Amino acid sequence: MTTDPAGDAGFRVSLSNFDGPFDLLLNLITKRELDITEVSLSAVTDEFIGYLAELGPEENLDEASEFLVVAATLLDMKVAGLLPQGEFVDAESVALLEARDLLFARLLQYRAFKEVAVWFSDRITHEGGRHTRDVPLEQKHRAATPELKWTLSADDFAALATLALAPSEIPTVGLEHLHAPQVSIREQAAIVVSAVRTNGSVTFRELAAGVDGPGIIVARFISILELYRLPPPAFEQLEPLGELTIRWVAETWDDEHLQALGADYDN
Amino acid sequence: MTTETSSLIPRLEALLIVADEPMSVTALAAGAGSPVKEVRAALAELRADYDGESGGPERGFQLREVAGGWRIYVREELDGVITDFVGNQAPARLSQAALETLAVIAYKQPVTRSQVAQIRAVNVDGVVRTLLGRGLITEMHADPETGAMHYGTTSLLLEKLGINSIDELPHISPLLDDGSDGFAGLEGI
Amino acid sequence: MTTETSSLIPRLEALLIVADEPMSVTALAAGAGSPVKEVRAALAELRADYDGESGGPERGFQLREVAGGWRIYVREELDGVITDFVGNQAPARLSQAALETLAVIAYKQPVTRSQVAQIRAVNVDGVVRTLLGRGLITEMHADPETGAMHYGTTSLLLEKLGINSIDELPHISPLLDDGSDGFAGLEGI
Repeated sequence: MTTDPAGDAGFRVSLSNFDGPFDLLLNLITKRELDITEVSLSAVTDEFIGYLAELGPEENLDEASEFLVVAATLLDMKVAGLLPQGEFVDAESVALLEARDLLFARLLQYRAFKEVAVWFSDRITHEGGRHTRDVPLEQKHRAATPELKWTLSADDFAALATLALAPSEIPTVGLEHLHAPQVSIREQAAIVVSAVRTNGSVTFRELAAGVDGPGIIVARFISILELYRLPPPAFEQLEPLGELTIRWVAETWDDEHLQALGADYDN
Repeated sequence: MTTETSSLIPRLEALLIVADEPMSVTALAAGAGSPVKEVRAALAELRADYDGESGGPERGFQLREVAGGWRIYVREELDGVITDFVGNQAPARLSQAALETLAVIAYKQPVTRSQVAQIRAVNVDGVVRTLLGRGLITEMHADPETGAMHYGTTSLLLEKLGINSIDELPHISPLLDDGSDGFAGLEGI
Repeated sequence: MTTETSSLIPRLEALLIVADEPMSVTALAAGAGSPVKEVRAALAELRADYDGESGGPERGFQLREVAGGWRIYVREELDGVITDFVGNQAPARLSQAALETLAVIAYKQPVTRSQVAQIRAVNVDGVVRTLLGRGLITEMHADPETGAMHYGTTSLLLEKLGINSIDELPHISPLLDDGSDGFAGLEGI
């Protein structure tokens, strides 16, 4: 709607110590006029989710991309919140503090790069309009270039061509080392499906109870996200970051669905 | 010394007039057969001369130091004359996503694709491929442990930005320079 | 008249500095937006200026009227500087990148720079310029729609490879010969 992604028409927050556009909040934090530790993350999160709910599907992409960072960070935090935090009473507030830092750090960082990208664009456009002296060498000077040493036979040349024309892939990052004990999303999904079908309704807390290792909890969470893409379960979450309840509402279900689950994660 | 310089400057002008890319001071020194220090001084003198600061007229061209080298450009105020005459083939514009990714790589280099993706919260593979194809970034080295490729910017980018080195990028707050560190920099407040 | 001329000269210099072939007086007059007569006078003035006849230094370049047009050239006495420089600069053998690009052009011709860049996944502008300079490739025709230049190989390459025509290049595996076509040939299966 507006070219200013988080301007007056954009995302606003109302906190005990601040009321105004989110962008201004970030500005104050950058300029250190507001202490980041005094900003309530849960209040910002609530307002953000409320704002997202109001955003129409055709909102401009620029705005959406900024909030993608918010959403990704919130999702990270949510996943982090699902992992065991230890037995300390304070663990939750420590995690909250870290999460708040992370959210604002990422947002400020993203915004800084977004702003500097405008500088890049302006400079490139400006320089694109400049003209340089770029004139081929005169023949008499070109003749002075040392004669080319050529050692390739036609067959060498063809071998070189074969190599050069082979589809080149950008090397991908190996993730194997990250999955020391491999957890199968499909296996975990099977467990989740059977638990939900047997009980009719299960909370995520129950699904994650008594599980050995964070990897499996994450796998079960991912398998729920995967299930969300299929018709079977219904989700219920009364408040942001609140209890997640999964109910079985599927009328048709076969194991083929299960086979397809987690296919994206197979590699 | 005066005769040295007075014959050095035309030699430099001859080299600059045939150059089709920014020429480093060392290349010019080799070509002109003069010490680097003298060449550097002569280039500064020549730049001032073309700018009309040595008593002569301001020329229709100027000498600029760009991307670590020296090159003759049409004087900025006269770019319009050339554009009107030859027409301007508008360079293919970079998308917003490509510009943002380029900015992240410029400030964070050497940096891996997944590090860039984390900052932008989206997959950047396609954009990185575009930037590689445009010659604006290059592969620097693979991480010895993970094999992840690290990317950095090229001198072509400096040329496109019209700056001499990556140090001339606008300053961004050190606070913002690494989200993964959280707000370590604020601890002292 | 004096102010007219003083702003006309820089405009002419701007036009001449980017021209890669001699420019006729009428073309220069059109580009500078001044009458032919004034342009002719200004060109003579400029030539004298570059030759050091107007109180300024003799430049390393000169303005010459050649083949019915005006062009900036390296001053004749300094040709030796350029010849030595070019002779020492250009590597006597092609880099691996240049050879691979040449191979792509040989098998894909006529092909545009951006098509080659896409296949090689890197910017090839500099390499294409080298190959053109070496006379191993040549401009064939511009795309009527996009204006993109198509390149092909020359008889010099055939000579280097010891073959008579491009058809004598050894056949390379068709599966590998075009990633961009995907597996069009398999569609019928």
